[in-house]
Order: sequence, then C-alpha cells, then structure tokens
Amino acid sequence: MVWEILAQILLNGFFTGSIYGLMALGLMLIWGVLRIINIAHGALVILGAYAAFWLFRLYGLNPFYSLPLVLLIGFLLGLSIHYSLVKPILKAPELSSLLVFFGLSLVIVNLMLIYWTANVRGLPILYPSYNVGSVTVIGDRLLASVTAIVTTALLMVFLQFTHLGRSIRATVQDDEAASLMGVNVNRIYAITMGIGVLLASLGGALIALTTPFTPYTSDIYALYAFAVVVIGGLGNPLGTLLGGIIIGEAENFTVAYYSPGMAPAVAFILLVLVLALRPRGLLSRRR
Amino acid sequence: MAWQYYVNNVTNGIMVNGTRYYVQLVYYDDQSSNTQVTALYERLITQDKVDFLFTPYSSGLGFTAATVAASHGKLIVATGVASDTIWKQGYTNVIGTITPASKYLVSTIDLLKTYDPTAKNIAIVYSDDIFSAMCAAGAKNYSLQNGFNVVYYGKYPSTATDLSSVLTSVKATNPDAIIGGGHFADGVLLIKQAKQLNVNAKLFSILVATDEPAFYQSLGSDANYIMGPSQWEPDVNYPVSYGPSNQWFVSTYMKMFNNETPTYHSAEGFAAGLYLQAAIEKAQSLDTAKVRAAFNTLSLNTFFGPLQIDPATGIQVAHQMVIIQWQNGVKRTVWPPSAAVANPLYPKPPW
Amino acid sequence: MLTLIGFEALAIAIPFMGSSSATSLFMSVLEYMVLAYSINLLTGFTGYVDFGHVVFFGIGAYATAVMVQSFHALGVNPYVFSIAGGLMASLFALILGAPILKIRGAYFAIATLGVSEAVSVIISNTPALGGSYGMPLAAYVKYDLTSAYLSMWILLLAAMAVTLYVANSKFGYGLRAIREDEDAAEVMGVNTRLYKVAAYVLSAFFAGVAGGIFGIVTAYIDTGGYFSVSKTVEMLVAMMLGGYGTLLGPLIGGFVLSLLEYTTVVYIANLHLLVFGVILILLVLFLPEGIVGVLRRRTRLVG
Amino acid sequence: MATGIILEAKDVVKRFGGLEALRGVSVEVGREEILGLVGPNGSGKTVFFNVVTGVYKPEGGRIIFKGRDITGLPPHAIARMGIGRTFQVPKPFSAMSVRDNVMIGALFGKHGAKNPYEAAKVVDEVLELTGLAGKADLQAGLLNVPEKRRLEMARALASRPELLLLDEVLAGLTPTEIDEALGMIRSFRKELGLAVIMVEHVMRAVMNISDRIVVFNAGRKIAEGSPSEVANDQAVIEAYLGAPITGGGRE
Repeated sequence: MVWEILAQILLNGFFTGSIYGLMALGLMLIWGVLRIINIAHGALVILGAYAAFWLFRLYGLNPFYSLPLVLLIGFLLGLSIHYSLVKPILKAPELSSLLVFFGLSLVIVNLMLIYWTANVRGLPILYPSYNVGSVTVIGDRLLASVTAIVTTALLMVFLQFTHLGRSIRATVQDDEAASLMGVNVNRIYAITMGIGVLLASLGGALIALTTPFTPYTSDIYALYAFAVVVIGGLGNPLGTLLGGIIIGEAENFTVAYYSPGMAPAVAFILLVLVLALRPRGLLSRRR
Repeated sequence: MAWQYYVNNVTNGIMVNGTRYYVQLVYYDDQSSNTQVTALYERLITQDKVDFLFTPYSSGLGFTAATVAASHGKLIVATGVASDTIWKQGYTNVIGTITPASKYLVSTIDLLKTYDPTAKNIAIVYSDDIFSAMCAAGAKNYSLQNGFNVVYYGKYPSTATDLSSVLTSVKATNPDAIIGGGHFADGVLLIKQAKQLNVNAKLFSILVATDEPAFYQSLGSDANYIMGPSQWEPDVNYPVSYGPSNQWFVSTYMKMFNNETPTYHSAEGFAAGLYLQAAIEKAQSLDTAKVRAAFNTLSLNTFFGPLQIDPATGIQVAHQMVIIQWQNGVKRTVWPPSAAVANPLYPKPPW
Repeated sequence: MLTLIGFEALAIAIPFMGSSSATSLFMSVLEYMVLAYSINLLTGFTGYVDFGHVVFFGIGAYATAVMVQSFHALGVNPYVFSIAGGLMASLFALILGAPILKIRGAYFAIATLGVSEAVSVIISNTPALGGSYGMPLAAYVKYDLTSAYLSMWILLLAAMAVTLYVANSKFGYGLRAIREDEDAAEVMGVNTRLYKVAAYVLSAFFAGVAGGIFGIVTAYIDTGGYFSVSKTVEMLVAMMLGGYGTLLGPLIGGFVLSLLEYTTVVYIANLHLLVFGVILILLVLFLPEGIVGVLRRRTRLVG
Repeated sequence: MATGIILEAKDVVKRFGGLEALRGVSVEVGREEILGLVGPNGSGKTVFFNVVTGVYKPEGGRIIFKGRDITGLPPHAIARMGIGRTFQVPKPFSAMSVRDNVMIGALFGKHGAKNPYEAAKVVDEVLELTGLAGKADLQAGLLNVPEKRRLEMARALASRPELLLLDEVLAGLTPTEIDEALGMIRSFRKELGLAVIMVEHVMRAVMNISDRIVVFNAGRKIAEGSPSEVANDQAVIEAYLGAPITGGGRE
C-alpha cells in the first residue's frame, strides 16, 4: 500500500510541477531577454484561462481546439503590452518595471472581476482518468503535462536552431553585444513579449482544463512563476520545466508526508535558498 | 436594502411608542482591510450618527467592527460573521443572526446519523482560513461526541491549485463521509479531483461552494449527490410567526435585483434587519441598552428560520443550518425535516 | 518649512477635537507616510527594491500581539509593546540581511517577496501564533484610538528625524554611493555589506512598530491582512510618488496616496483597485522621480 | 629615491578557471615613487590592480602594504588603509553632483572624515587641484570623458591615499591634455607625498614621468628598470614588436 501512495504522490507532483513549468515558460523568456520583472504574468495566465473557458462555454470548443485562437490573442496582447508599457521602461531601474507590471496586473484582474465576476470558472471533466494498478492517472493533467513537455522541447528547438531563436538567446546573454552583432534588439524585445504572453495563455488554457479558477488565482500563479524561473534559471526552457517539477514534487511530498498547510511555503523557501546560494540565480551572467 | 424596502413600505416604519421610524441605510466598501474598517466604522458612528450597526462580511473584519462599536457603546448585529471567537471576547453588544461556524457542519452529522446509523468513519478536510478551520473543529468535536471516528482531519492551503495529494491521503482512510472544503475555487476542485482520483464516500458535504449556481456549471453532472450546509435557501419553508413569508422575500428580491435569485447572504442580511426591528418594537425605544435587553428574551420564527440568542454572549443559538443537495441539476433543501422540500439521496453511488 | 510645522500642529490636534472618524482617517494617512519612510530608508537610499517589506509590518504586529497577550496584566499602555514589535522586526532583518543583501537587482526584489510569503504561510501554520484563526486581542486591550494616533505621530516624527539625519550623514552618502554604483563604492572604502544591512535593519524597525500599533488598534491580526503584497506596493508607490531618497518625498507621497485611496474607496468603491492600477502605470511612465524630484528640478528645492 | 618600500607584491598568482592571468609576478613600489606599468593588452595589468585593491583574491603570493599583509582583505578595508585607484572605464556616481562624488572619497578613504562638514575642506582642495571646482554642482553623469577621468582622480585623491593606482587616465586625451595631466600627477607627489603606479599605453608620457618602469607580458614581469634601460631591453622590444608568441594568456 505504501508504494502505491508514493507512486501516486510522485505522479501528482510531476503533473502539478509540469503545469507550473509550462505556465512559467513565458516569464522565463520575458525576464531573461528584457530583464524586467513581469509581476503581471499570473494575470496574463488567467486571462488565457478565461479565453479558453469562454470559447468552451459559448462555442463548446475543447481547449485543445481553441488553442490556436487563444495563442494568437496572447501574442497580439504581448505585442500591445510591449509597445505601450515595456518600451518606455526598458532601461529604467527594477522598481519601475516592478510597479508598472503590478499596475497592469491590478488592471487586468479587476477588469476580469467586473466583466466576469468572481464566480468559480472551470471546465467539466473532459478526459477520463486511467488506473495503473491502484495509481490513478488524471486524464486532463496527463495531457497538460504532455503539452508542457512538448512545448518545452519545441521552445528549445526554436531557440537553438532558428535564426530568431538564436538572436533571442544572444540577447539573453548580453543585449549590448547582441546589438553590436547586428541583432535588431528592439524587434527581439517585441517578439519576445509576444511569445512570452503566448506561452502564458497556453499555460492558462491548460489550467482552465485542469483546475477551477477565479480572477484572484492570478496572484497565486504569479508567485509560483517566479519561484519556478529562479530555481530553473534563466535562458533555458528545460531548466524552467525542471524548476516547476522540483517545486511540484516538493509541494506534494510536503502535503503527503509533512503538513498540507505548509505546502506553499516550500516553493518560497526553495526560491530564497537558491538565491542565497547563487546571488545571481542559477545562470549567473556577466551583467 | 430589501429589508429597508420592507420596513418603509410594507410595515410602514417601526412603531416606537407612538412615532414611526423609517430606515435609512448607510454603507461603504471595506475593501476587506482591517485598517479601512476602523476608519469607516468610526465615520458611521461619529459622522453619520447611525443608531445601529451591521458587521462587514468575514470574521476578521467583524472583530475590528465589533471593537469600534463596543468602544462607542453601539449595538452591532452580525451577519456574514460566523466564527465563534467574536463572542468569546467579552463583547456583549454583538448580536448573532446566523449559525456560528462551529455548528455549520453539525446538521450534516445529524443527517448522516439519521439516514445511516452504520456509518462510522468521517474524513474532514478543510481550507486553511479562520472560517473553515472553525467549521472543521466544530464538526470534529460533534462527530466524536456522536460516536463517529474521524479517520482524517487535515487542512490544505487556501491558495491550493491542486489537491490530488491531499485526496490521496484521504482515499487511503476510505471514509463513509467526506466533509469540509472552504471557499469557491477549492470546493469545486475538491469534488473534481475526488472524481478524477476515484475517491469514494457515501456522503460529500462541502462548505460554501455548493450553494453557488456556478458549482453545477463547473462540474456538470458530477455535482449531483453533493451536499452542503447553507444558512438559508430560496425553496426553504419554515413556519413563519414574524416578518414576511419566504415567497414574499424571494419575489420582492427578484423584482428589486433584475430577478436574480437571492443567495443566503442576502437572506441573512434581511433577517438581521428583521431581528433588529423585532427587538426595537419589543423594547419600544431606540436606546441601545433597552434594545439589547429586548434581544435576550426575544424568540422569533422567521422565513430565515428560528432566531434566539444566548443572553450572556449574544451568540445565535436557535438558528440551524439547512442542508442542500444537488439532485440531477437542481439544488434542493433536504434537511432539517421541518424545512426540507425533498428527501436526501443517500448513499452517493461510486463515481 | 513653516507650513509644514503648522500643518503638523493642526494634525496633532485632531483627536482632541473629538471627531474620531477624522482621527481614524488620519491614522491611515500616517500609516502610509510611516511605511513610505520605512521603505525609503532602504529602497530610497540604496536602490535595493524590497518587495517583501510588509514582512516587517507583519512580524511587528505578531510580536506585539504576543507581548500584549502575555503582559497585558501589567497595566502598561499596550502601545509601548509596539516598540518591541519594531525591535523584533529589526532582529529579523539583521538575521536575514547578510545572506539576502548579497543578492542584487530583480533577484533581490523576488527573494524578499519569497521571504514575506514564506513567513506568512509559516505563521498561519503555527498554532502558538493563532494558526489559521489569527490572533484576536480584543480581550487584552482597550480600544483607545487617541493613544494609537499619538503613537503613530511619534513614530512619524522619529522616522522623519532619522531620515533627515541619514540624508546628511556619512552613512547616507555611503548608501547613495551604493545606489549609484556599488562596486565603485566598495573600492572607494564604503563597507557596502555593513551599510546595506544597517539600512535594512533601520527600515525594518519603523515598519515593525507601525505593524504593532495597527495590530493593537484593529484588535485582530491575521496573515491575510498583515502580510499582503499590496501593502508593500502601497509603500513603494507612496515613496515613488513623493520622490524616493528624499526627506519630504515619503511625507507628500504618503499623504497624496492615502487621500487618493480613501476618496476612491468611498466614491467609486468597486473600481478603486482598477483606478489604483492605472495611476500606478501613469506614475511610473510620466513621473518617475516623483513630486519632490520634479520640484527639485524646477526650483532647486533640496529634498 | 624613495626611502622605503610602500607596496610589495610577491609571486602573485591569479587564475580564472584554466586561464592564468598572473603567473607569480613580484612588484615593489617605493614611497613617493612613480612606477610605470606597461605591457600589451591582456598582459594582466588591470588584473594586478584588481588584486592589489582586493577586488580579486589571488590564488598565490602575498601583497604587503606598509609592512602589513593585506592579501584577501575586502576592497573597502584596503581602501581605508590608503590605496586609492581610478577605473579604466570611469565609474562616476552619475546622478550625484561632482562635489558629492568627491565627498565619498573623502568620507571613506584613509582620510575617513566623520561627517560631510569635516570632509568639505579636503573636497574643495581636491576640486581645485584637479580643476573641477567650476563644475562642483553639476551632475557627474553630464561631464565629458576627460572631466570624468579627472573626477576619478579627484575621488581617489580626496581619500588622502599614500598609494594611487591610475588605470589608463591618459587614454584618448589630446597631447596638451596629456601634458596638463602629467603636471598634475607630478604635483600630487610633491604636495601630497604620493606613490603612484600608472598603467599606460601612451609610451611617450610614461617614459618621461616614471621613475621606474615594469613591463608585463602574458601575466609575467619580463623587465624592470629605469625608463632608458627598459627602452632598450631586448625582451621588451620583442614583446611589443610581436616576436613569436611564447604562449600567453588572453585577458
């Protein structure tokens, strides 16, 4: 009996963790490339969740079918945020990007509250669960984790092998050097914001599939996204996915074997420990 | 506001030794912060010069409001404040209208005892906030008093986005009944993942979330059989000796608020107003001390249910929770028998 | 400066004019100002953005609550215990300071946020500190708005005095050098580690005492109210609105922001957070150096 | 010649991962001596400065300053003992005024004034000496490059150091500006009794101001002596004129 429970906990942790990872991918890109603290990431994720939810509720579209539309909305939103809010504060100190994005988060969350109220939203169970021995595999969470892994792989391929991807990675290393080598850094910033918010809405769509949410859930995911990115390190998608899984497993182990109430503290304690040991985060860059 | 309409139009004011008083309501948004509550209640008392007060929604804010009211010797009728501790602080000016948190899940246990004397194991899993924690503690004591054994008693963070591991531990104790929950999102999540993880029990009773129509919208048919405590339901029919009938309240409310069905929060507010009105009429005075004394001996049967307080502390003792159950898409009151419109479907078939 | 003193004398007199609702309104104005000064001592002077500064407010509140619960029988005015709250917050800053201040830039902001969230969860899981029930103090403390008000005034004046001293002292110069270019400052002889921790401990004290005072006056403490991220943001915005790293910035910023908050709450209740978000964005984009910064540029008024 | 040795670096080794930036160099500087430190780019000159000022911890060797072993001390402690330096790329406190920039030097260097008022005298004196008095209230960020270089020197001087490390202060200056700067540096020694180590590429200037020259190449000291001795030293000519590279580190 003990083994089954352990297996179940491990699986739960893997599922939750990979969803955290997927949700944080967008933040990793935006933070790594533009070096700004996008505290509104949680709100953007939940915006994606609402998009998927309403497309399902009004048109009966399964989140996976409505994904292309949701991602397009995300990308366009990212571009508009870049040109309206990000461009002016690119070179400003951290305090400015922190406050601008906190303002943006307040605006998004409260607009959602006004138009969509604080009622619980969530999709009914669309995918059945399977049993492997006495370990239950939750259908939608499995699909979400698979999507997370596929997206991470796609992002790695994109960053590694496409011209656009390489210039993004160069900007992560050192934007001054990158611009010297002919990389149009401003264009990269805009596209990165677009991709970042696209990934956020992808994460949101899968959260809508698996978890009930309200506008207030944004704050929870914003904090987790940062913990994941710091632990996973900047600049590489695999690190973010692993960072998410580490937190997911640690949390679920705390829930099962220590005290469920302490679970959220785990992510933050890990975050602080990683930072205390490596003051500039796992990937300490020259800047 | 509905109560204000009732007093000013239906009973044509409150008769207090000869003069008719009409109700004027003053209210602000406390933005759920204690510091705001202090400022706004001070403003109500000293600037708006109100005679009587109602508490803001949530126990934490209720404390602060009660403190301010007590310092000015004002009476404050509690609605939306369920935690018992407010009545353990030595305040005498706080009048409880709704069933306190510690008794929220009591009627669920009574129902279980009545419909299934063989049931023995109860699992209690609740959200980590003052209200839910108190409900859970109350349920645990009452279960033990009634010979049940509590096979799981644990909390989860109120910010939880995944309860699969909590439910895995609950599943291991294979309980007859699973009760608890907390607020909206986690209540729905609990049921959704219970199904996904195939966690079975003959009875599910979840706090707060089950009362919302959004509960069924989010879960679809999986919501059926799930029960939940509620202070009041539109289809409840208590014997009424004071104040308007249930039908009147529901229909008037819907007329006033572009026919939205009232939730128990609005009914609770109306009942608190009604309770105050009855006490003023009994005391035949607006003086706080006299009205407070009137409450001690007041026992009403209203559309919201029986109302009576414990004279020493002011805590509500008579009002009982009703239990609702989703029965193929419709939310029905199934307990207590005196107010029920349908019998509970028990036991709940496996997922 | 004359208008300032006149303004302060008037404000001190408010509680004695009997209108306690004005007093409690002014209490929250004082809260904004004190917290703006508190965070200004670290973020304003050294540029380290403390995004978890509310942790000191919360620790101050809980420490004071524990003191009040255990020593209320002594008949001491409870607000004295808020000093202990401040010291406890400073002690926490001292222990936390060395490791966390090695972290720079955005990572520091996120690390402090992580600390504040972790402490909040730990407290709400510690039965001795009320666990998820929070700590009601009503039974131990008499509701006394006037002495709460005066304590807040004393705290504000102390915060302003300290800020004035720091601004013109060797310590202040060292902190500003750290803000401009920490590596250059280190090589020029500024003991950057010691100075950063000292600023952190000093700034924690004022937030801690404020937490203690408000814990007593609201007579109920829970992690939700006393560890909320939005309180840190309010401090940062008040400091920035006024002009950070200056003497008068937090005073003006705190005043303007609290009145803004109060009016929006009373008049456009459910929109007020939305409006606050929009103001925040406009403030950063169009008024980065804050009101004092703009004044200084125009009238050479030294902040 | 100077009466005693103020700074003695013995067999200093500094590695960055596999790369050996300094391979056991020994350098001595006498009191009030102007030592020129020259060598091709990447020969370890700036690394040597960073080791002396404590920015880098050496993997080997000792740094003795006025008879005390300061190896491994944090940069602020070393600065307080009386070593001032300028940066190859000027690092002004750009939002602060020129005066406040110099104030930092006066407050935290060896001079260690207790408060800004006590430091004011030194600050004005140094501003005068470096010709920045006119621009005292200007924001440091607004100065032009030569002025920023002079501000670097002013900040270092305000701390009343006994040893001043100048890192390419003459780079990019016009011939007349160079002569002006050399005059300034000579006056430091005369009026303030300073020892100076100058890292420079402007050979003409270094040759005529230095009492002694040390030549680095690829992390090693390859020559030392009076300017004329060094000018004709075979190894130096080879190093400069690009003899076959005998393997060497890149900075």
